[in-house]
Amino acid sequence: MPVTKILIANRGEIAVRVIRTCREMGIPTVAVYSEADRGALHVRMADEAYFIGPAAARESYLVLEKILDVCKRSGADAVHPGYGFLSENAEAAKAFEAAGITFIGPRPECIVSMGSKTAAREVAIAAGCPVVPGIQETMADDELLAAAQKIGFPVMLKAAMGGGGKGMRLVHKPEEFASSLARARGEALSSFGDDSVYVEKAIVQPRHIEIQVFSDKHGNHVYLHERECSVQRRHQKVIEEAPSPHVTPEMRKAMGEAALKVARAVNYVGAGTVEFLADADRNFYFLEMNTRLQVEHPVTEWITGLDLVKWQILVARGEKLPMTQEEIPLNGWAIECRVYAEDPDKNFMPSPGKITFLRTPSGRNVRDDGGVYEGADVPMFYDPMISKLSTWGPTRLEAIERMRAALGEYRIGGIRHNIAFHEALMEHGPFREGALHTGMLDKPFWKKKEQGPDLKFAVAAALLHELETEQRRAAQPAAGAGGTADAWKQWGRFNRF
Amino acid sequence: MPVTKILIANRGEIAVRVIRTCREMGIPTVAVYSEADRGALHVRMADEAYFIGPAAARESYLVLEKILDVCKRSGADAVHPGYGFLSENAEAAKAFEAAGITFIGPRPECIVSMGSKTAAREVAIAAGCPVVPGIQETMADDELLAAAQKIGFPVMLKAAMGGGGKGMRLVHKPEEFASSLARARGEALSSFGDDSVYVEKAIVQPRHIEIQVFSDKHGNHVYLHERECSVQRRHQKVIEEAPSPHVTPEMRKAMGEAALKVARAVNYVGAGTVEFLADADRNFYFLEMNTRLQVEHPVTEWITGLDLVKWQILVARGEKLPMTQEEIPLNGWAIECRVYAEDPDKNFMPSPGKITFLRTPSGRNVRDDGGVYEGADVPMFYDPMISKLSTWGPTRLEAIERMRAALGEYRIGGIRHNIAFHEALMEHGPFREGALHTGMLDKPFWKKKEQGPDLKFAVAAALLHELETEQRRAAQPAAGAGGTADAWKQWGRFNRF
Amino acid sequence: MKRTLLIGKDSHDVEMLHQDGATTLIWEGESHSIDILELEPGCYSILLEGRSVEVRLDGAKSPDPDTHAYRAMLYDGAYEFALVDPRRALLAGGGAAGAGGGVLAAPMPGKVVKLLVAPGDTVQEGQTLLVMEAMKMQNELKTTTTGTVKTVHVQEGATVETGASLITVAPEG
Amino acid sequence: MKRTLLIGKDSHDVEMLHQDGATTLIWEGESHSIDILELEPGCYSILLEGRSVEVRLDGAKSPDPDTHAYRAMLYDGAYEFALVDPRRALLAGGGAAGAGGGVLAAPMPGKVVKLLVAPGDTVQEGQTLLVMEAMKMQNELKTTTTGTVKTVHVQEGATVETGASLITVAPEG
Repeated sequence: MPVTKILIANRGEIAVRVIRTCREMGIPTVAVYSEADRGALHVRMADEAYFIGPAAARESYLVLEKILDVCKRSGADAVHPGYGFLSENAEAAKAFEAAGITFIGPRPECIVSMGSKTAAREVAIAAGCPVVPGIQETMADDELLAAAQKIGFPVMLKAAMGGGGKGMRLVHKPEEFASSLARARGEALSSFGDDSVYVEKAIVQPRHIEIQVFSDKHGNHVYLHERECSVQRRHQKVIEEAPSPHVTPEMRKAMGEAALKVARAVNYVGAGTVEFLADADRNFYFLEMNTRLQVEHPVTEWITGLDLVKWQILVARGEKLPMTQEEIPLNGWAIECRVYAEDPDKNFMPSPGKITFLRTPSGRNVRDDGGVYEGADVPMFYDPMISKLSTWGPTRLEAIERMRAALGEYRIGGIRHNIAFHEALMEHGPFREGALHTGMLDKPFWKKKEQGPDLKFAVAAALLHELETEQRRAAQPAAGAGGTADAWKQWGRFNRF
Repeated sequence: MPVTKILIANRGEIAVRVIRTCREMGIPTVAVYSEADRGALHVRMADEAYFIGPAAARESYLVLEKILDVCKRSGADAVHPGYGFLSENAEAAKAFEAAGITFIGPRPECIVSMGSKTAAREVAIAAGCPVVPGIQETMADDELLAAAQKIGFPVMLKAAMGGGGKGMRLVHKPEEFASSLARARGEALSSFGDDSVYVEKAIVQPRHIEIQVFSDKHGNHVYLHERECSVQRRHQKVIEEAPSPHVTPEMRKAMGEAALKVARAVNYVGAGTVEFLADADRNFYFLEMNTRLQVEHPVTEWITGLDLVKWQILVARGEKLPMTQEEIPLNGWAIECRVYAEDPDKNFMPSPGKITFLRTPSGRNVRDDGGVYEGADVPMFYDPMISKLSTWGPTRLEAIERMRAALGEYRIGGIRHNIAFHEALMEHGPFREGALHTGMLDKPFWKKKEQGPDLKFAVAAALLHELETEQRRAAQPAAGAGGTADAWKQWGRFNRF
Repeated sequence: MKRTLLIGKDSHDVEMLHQDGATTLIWEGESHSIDILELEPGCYSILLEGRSVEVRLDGAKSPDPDTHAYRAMLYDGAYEFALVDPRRALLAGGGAAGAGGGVLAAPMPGKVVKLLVAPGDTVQEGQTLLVMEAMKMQNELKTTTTGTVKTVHVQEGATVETGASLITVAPEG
Repeated sequence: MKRTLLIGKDSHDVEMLHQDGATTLIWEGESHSIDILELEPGCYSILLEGRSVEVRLDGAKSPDPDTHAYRAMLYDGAYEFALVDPRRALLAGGGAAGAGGGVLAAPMPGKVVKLLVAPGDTVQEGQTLLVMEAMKMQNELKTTTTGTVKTVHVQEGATVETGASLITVAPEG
């Protein structure tokens, strides 16, 4: 398949990320943009740019016909979907194929078979990849107890129709089973009008560990080791790293091979991620497969030295994978912090707006994948992630110390952001020790900073500002009686929040 | 020796570079600054900053007493000299030692013995490190011919009192010797009033290849592979890379071991660089040893994953080298471009001034070691290097392509700079092929860009600027008859050159 | 130039003098010689007794025009405080409290996706009055006033800017 | 708004129209619909027939106040040109040539380290008149005029700014 001009059906940092690799490869790029994104960084950086409609994604970035139309107008013969938007939309993949446009992603059938959690679980079971042991059918009370004993305690009871934690019960011992089941059924009935309950192995303090896989069109499949993404806030990944502090070489090999079983089972093509839950005893269980480039791919690029977007393009062109499994490097350690436009002091409320000041960290083994610039607007319509800061070090602790130093250089003005939150995490004992689990941030360790030791410096800057404002006011006698109000209008313009 | 607070006796990018490692290691830093540098980046980034006098370096950065005084006032117990300034000043090293302050560099005796080219050559010969074969004494004509025949043609005749190329003659064949010698003697006599001439082996199209060595206080010495710095303009390095495209594994080992012979011979301590000239047949000859951190150390950091400043600090503290020779990694390829404030279109004339706009490249395996920021002044008093941009790739060509793409993202306004010159070099055939030698830029390949294909875009921006200036003028009727002049004053303020 | 520094519930007397090229910071009567330079708009380099600190300053909205609220970002995090000209504070009399109380304002630009109360409803401190959406996330906005809903200023589906009044609650009693 | 574009020895008629929110670039009579946005001061994003190009604009010194010299940086290098209002060009009559001729100006801020000529000396085009130092490098400044040195405006050791007049040469004949 030819890939001579790539349309990037995305925005923000991932569009910029793809453009960078295309520039290195000498491939022209086509950006698309909504009303909110005329001045966005991806539009500035692409070779061509086309307008595709209103700010709301469902009227622009998600409208397949508009993307197809821009392909025609621009002559793009390939589409990179990034993540989100159309990236895991099988209909889109089919439509591009039908129009003779290379979709830089897996075949539509792979997207379909991995798109449903239950279907994916069945594929994994059939392929011999471990899944969370459980009986995903509803039974009578005594059958459920028998099943639980077979699975082994602790177990989790879950409402068949459930969601959102309702009708769920963690059962530690057989003695507690009957009463827990009764309460689970009661809650299920009152919440969902159905008291059906099934039983699954309970993973206590689970770790989210995922395997990056890569496959070509010639049936070759490799894994690019694991990433750990256990540091989450409300099921949203906050920090990712590679490798995982929990994974031994044996576990890596076992997880990698399990992931490849799934990839082989669906004749996978391109970049994919097989997500697992792991417990303290290093058992791991298939969760789902993401059939696209992952947000956190930079940490894998750090430890392997590879360019995952380049590999995606090579595979889409029909080339063979450039390396065999044995040749995939694993050097040192990488950490990634997701920089969000949100206010940690106000319950992480999103903070869109204009970025009035921006200084990104620099120096050795620091990488900032940003989607903004000084003067850019962070629109209210899209994801609040504005950048991914990643660092590498020969050891985990060195990567963490580099991240701490790099966060200290980051300056974003005009909007609120979570840099200070990440700084606190870099000094958080359990994080530094690698004692991660997906619930580690449920009890929030973050506290708004109280008056620190350097208040004098902060106030001195404000006093100078007041002094200069007064002097400007004094220098403008022409403004007459309204002088005071006018001068403070200037101060008002300085008000950015 | 304690190293708990480091004074950085330098400015610009190298001061910033040292501060970054100190931050990662949790060591407080003390900056010094001249009148020209109150607002410099290293002052902003250090924990403490002290004024040390007028802009001219000989009245500030080069005044040992002032640095010693700031050590006392700040309580700094160690000094990092960077490169240049006091870094290869044996008196300074002694004075710090006498004051009980750790000098992060070699012992004064090493600086002395490597400080003179002839003394260093003798050390190298005694240690068994190859030097350029030659008879560095003056002789009669027939003795010189005999010496030349012993050395082997081509040879170089050099005026004993000479310099600047005067009295130098390259002699290819014995038949040409007599006439060349006569002319060399004549030129030497007229230029220096002395017709003494000596003979040395001529290295045709020499390559500048250097070995990074590291030694601790316990007698351990390792080499961190080579860098090639053959791309020079007027003996000034422009681009460096590691490893060298000319060096085979055998040559690397031979050069590394030769460099360690010199390091061992002077009981070296800390970071040092042994410079060699190499010829097309991979013979190499000792040139000199730099007893400090080298400007181009980032390319070594890329391919080894090590932090050379951190190693300097560990060694200064008396710790053992963290790795043995066999453990030093060598991964992929790194390129560094020196970004200078100079105008390639005006014979590379320096271009100090205010940086009115600055966007540095970012993304994977791109590193910008800058010493400036948007709004900073580039003073006329110091070196015109404002940043070092380096990139890494699994292969040399990938590193070059990444550099080309990164240079394309670099935007510096307000001063002239050599980004476009570097971009042209990245596309220069001999450079891409690795056919480097120190004279490769003598015949300048750089030409001022003529009217390119995108003039329309450039003019459109200027037209919008003119339109807006006219509209502003129209909106300010109060200025009365003087309106035109006033409005164009605004345009004048926009004038940045 | 004198100011009253308000930080949390504390207040301090602070003053900055700029004479003969030298700047002095007077903090609760104690003088500090200070070297302060605006490097970039809103970005200051400060040297005080050897220490070098960079401060990024943003203004912040404040209900009282004579109280200038600031948010300063330092290497170790953000500081929030306000400065008041003591002469104005005297003129203004009682102080800054009270203004703005009971008005639920939009903390960010976004879309009102759900109104949960209507005029006349009784509400409790901490109760969610409205749901706003911004950046793909829904955010519950809660009142800090116990009382009765007086006015609902917006409709479902409306797009609002930061600081827009959404709902006014008349305090109890 | 019409302008005459001067680039090297060529000139072109160019015009920009801004009507009803649409912008048109007229290049030698040919109209192009153009989408142009100033993203940051002096930094423009331009979309023209699908292509997206970012332009960084700097003004440049020009001896004639009616000739506006520009230096535009694009992804592929810098373009230098000037724009003249054709009405002004008419008023000015003869054109821009001649002004400033014979004055050697400082191309950069720096220090005058050596004067090589004195008033009355005869000089040739290309001859070095003066050596300036900036950033640790010495730079020879050459004249583009053949003639006689009329005035030396500076002394050795003086520090000068960009554009300062250094030496005036009266052209031959």
